[in-house]
Amino acid sequence: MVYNYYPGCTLSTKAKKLDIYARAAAKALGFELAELKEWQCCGAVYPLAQDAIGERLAAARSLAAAEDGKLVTLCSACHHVLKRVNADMAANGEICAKVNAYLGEEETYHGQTEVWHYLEILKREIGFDEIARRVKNPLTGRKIGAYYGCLLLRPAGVMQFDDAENPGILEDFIAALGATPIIYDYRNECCGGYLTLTDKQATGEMVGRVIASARQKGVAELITACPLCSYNLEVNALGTEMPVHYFTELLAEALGLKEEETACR
Amino acid sequence: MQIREMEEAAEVLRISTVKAENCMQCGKCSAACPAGARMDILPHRFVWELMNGRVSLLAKSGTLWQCLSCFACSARCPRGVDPARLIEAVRLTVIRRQGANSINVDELPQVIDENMPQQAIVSALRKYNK
Amino acid sequence: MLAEKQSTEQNFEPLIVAFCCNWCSYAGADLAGTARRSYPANVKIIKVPCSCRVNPTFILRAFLRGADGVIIAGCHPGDCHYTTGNYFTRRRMTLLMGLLGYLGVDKARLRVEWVSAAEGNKFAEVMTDFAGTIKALGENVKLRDLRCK
Amino acid sequence: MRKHIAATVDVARVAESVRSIPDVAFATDYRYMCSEGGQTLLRQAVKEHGLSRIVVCACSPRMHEATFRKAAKAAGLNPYLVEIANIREHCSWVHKDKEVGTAKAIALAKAAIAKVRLNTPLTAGESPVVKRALVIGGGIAGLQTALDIAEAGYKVDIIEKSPSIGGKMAQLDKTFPTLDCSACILTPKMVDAAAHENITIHTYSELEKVSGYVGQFEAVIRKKARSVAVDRCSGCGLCMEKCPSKKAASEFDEGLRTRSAIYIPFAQAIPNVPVIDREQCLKFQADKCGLCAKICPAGAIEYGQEDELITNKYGAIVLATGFTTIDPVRFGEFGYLHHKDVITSLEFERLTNAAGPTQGKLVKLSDGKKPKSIVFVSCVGSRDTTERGKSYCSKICCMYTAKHALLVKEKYPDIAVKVFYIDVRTPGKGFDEFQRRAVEEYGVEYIKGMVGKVTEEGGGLAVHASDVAAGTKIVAEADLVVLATAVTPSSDARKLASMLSASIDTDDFYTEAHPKLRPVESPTAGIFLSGVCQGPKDIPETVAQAGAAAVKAIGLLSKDKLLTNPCVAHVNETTCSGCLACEKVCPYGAITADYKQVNSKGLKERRLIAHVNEALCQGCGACSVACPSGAMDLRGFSNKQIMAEVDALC
Repeated sequence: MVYNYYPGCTLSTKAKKLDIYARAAAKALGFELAELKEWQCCGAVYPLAQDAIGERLAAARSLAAAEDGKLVTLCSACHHVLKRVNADMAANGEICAKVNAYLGEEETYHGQTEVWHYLEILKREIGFDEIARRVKNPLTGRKIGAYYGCLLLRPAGVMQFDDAENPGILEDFIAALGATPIIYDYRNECCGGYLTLTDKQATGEMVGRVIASARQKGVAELITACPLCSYNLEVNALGTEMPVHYFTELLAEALGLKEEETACR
Repeated sequence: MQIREMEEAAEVLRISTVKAENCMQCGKCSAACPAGARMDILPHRFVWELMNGRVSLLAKSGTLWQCLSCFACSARCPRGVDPARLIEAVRLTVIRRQGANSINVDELPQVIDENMPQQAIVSALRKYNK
Repeated sequence: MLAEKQSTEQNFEPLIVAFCCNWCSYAGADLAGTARRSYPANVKIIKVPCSCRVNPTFILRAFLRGADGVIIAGCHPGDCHYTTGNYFTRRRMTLLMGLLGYLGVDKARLRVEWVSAAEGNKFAEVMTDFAGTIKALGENVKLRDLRCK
Repeated sequence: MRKHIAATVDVARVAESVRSIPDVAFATDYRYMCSEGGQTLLRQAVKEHGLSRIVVCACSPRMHEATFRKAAKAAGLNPYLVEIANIREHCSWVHKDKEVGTAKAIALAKAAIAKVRLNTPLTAGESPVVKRALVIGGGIAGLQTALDIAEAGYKVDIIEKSPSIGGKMAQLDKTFPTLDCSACILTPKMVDAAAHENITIHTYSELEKVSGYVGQFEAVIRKKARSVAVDRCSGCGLCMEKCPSKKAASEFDEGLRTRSAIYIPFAQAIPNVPVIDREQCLKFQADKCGLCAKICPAGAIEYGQEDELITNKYGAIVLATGFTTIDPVRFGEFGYLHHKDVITSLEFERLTNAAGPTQGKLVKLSDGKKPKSIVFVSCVGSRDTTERGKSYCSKICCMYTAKHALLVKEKYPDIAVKVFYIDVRTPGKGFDEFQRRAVEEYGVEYIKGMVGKVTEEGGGLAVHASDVAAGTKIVAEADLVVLATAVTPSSDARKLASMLSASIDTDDFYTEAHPKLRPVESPTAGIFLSGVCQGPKDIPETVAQAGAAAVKAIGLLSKDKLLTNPCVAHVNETTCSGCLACEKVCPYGAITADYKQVNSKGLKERRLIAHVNEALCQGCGACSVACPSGAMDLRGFSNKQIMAEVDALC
């Protein structure tokens, strides 16, 4: 199976690990990520205002380019933006008409593309049971906390990713790899996001609470799908530390691909 | 002045697409807000002020620059009001004015470190500058 | 010329017949009234015991005599006062929809909706929406048979 | 007529414009048509002008059709020669422009005139009333209704799906605002019902099927296999003691305690006969054990018991299916799923009940220690218009939360109690005084603001809330968090509504025939509503409504015969081809076929003709549309009548 793939800017530079392990694991699991030609930056934040048309164009272009079926994403922010812009194109007549007028393509785009997160492919197309069967190095005994953050889950009505307050997909994923998923209260609370640029103190407090909450429950390492969450957790935490990995890194490790990949590089 | 402000409020509500009149001031948004402790006007109060047309007060509030668009308020609001959208709409009325950018781009290199993902920079510029 | 056309379009007041079942939709219309939920006066209601009482010939007759839209409103599927009546309605109207095009009537001019006795708001919304649709479609001239007048 | 209608309809002009229509002998306008004066006017007009048909342009026929039919009858006309043009609910109340409203009123009047021309005199038939009522639900609502009906001398059957009657009220500790013990006032009612000669109680039973109509319902009741013989069991309880399978969560104790596979839900249960939960029983699951059968001194255990179907006829049915509460897992931010010390109000009731799992000792579920601080959260799922919650106010939560808070403070003055609320709603006798007592005398801290998240901090819980009055965020420490979860109708309400053709709203509460004037009747004749199944209410209101529903049912049962709807189907035998398409669509089996001698185009022939059993026909009209020749028609809504209305409108 070949899926259209939207990596996003960060994955080509600062979050390479998120990307390369995802591709390697995909190959091992029998599917392929075919990078969209000429994708553009999604804009990183979803434009909330009804009249923010320009800010939606890049996402709409990428979505339209993947018109033949599913578009797979990895980064939480890209997923969030693409999924929500797609929902606008499908259901918000005014935005759809204006964006199409800008795109100026012969065929208009109406949100036909399905935006899937890599995790959704793993869960719904491959199946966590199947992944568990393919695991070569089970991560037995490792106490891992899933850090969802905000963007994958909310708003639940549009993202349709998981129960926004009681999510379980990452925990199921962790369990499939043989590790012990640990649920803690702050797994869906914000990491401080882009405030890292303007108010390090604020971000620090926020990730501090996340890490404290996780540690209290016995979490030894965190996994995330978002480069910015990962950065904030690693860099901004004040006076506390917690190993943070991308979920794909963990997947590659369990599938026995991590050493190979590192060797290749 | 009063009339002008009411018109502005109406415009903010329009571009936000939020039905602020559904708000019953229960304060759940503020309770859920992870950045609330640093806000001068809490989300529920923000909705209230906007309903009363006080856009200029809101335009000056620190809340605009503390909101993270994490949507905890929107997700937990029992009335389907979306405070994050309202905050964004007011923020847009500010940054869309010429020279009202919140981040000085020249100073950016000083705050960016080697590992900072560009996602952070793009997000912040989208939120704070035009 | 164009302005004239637009103005006639704006002035066009469609004639809409609504067949409402006694138990759900007629009561829903009553509730819309009690709650003062307004909808366009173009909608005129005929009471029937059940939506399944609506013979397709009633609908065709309405179109022949110049009705611009016909809407049938009944209880929600599963909630019919007569247990199964609205299932018949659903099947019959599906068939009729298929035939309307053949008769030269846009099938958007016929609609079936389920409105319960508790849904006064929905009644008003549905009727407002339908009247809007019919207004946009314009006058029903194709099937109108002046001999029926 | 004028007061409501005349604001947007020029009634004089309506009268004026219909006066010129052929056949109209008299037209006038009058302010209150449904008043005695209006009816006198109607009677006089019939006499003076020799009227043979009447059209009343007024409010909905659902309000006053019966009134005007009676008036017509008094004037010597057949009551079915009256038609109503609904120019109030369907016209003046929904249109603002007077011109538009008047034009529409005239159109509706014309349609009614066109129809009434073709009306024929009809005579209502009669059908007998079975003098027995069925009450669905054995909680306080159902019990009260059943007792009242039984006291009036009619037989009543109660069906209750759980193994005992008593319902939610049996689970409660104290009742607000007087704080009498719930069980102490409920148990005598349960005993009265069980002992009443006119009441038959079917516990562990559900309604399987209902057919028939008002006065003549036929219900099939599924009595689930109890696996214990009710007549032999002495209720000694030995079986429950010895049962080795004790892991099932007790429904009665809201899962706070486990119970055996063979169990009586609670000590005062009626009947005091255990039931075997076959999902939990080793005998049924693994064909092992069988201990209860061996030790039962009465030999009452019957593993081979099967579900029993009982069919009975009833004149009236009362719905008293009560409520459940919304699943707090839907609101993950409160942490119900992951924190043992976040509980629902109903769990709190069990936790403070002397007969509960802790003998009434208030403890944390996580470690069994006494809590130092308790936070109550109101409106969990109530007044929530999103898909997670319910848009209505659950009505009882403010009061039971005040009750809980006050009782905690009374028993343990050292426990800090906070209540987070959106609004405190206490309309009711002595209610506001009670809530203020909690604040003023007992020092319960009420904070206006909702809770956004509950997290674990250190050993306890942190409640992240806002204080709306102060305009601040606060984090309150709590050892126990109690969620006032929204009241929702019983999960089988919708299924029952379909079975009984009773109308139900989008929240699954049963709809009343009229929200003000007929609040305890379903729009479906012969079905009555008792208790929370119609809308959230507290115990006194439930009891009051239960009594009202009983009176309505008694009123029906006291009649020997009911007039039937004469608007039924009939066949034109000369045009019926005997295809019997009508028979196939009739939901009541009211159509049969007979060979009959008919005149067909001058020839006498004997052929198959459809026949309508008018006692069974309910008048839906499905057959009249299925009939290819138009031989089947519906009285009161004939093809010609409806066609005439269409012609008049278009």
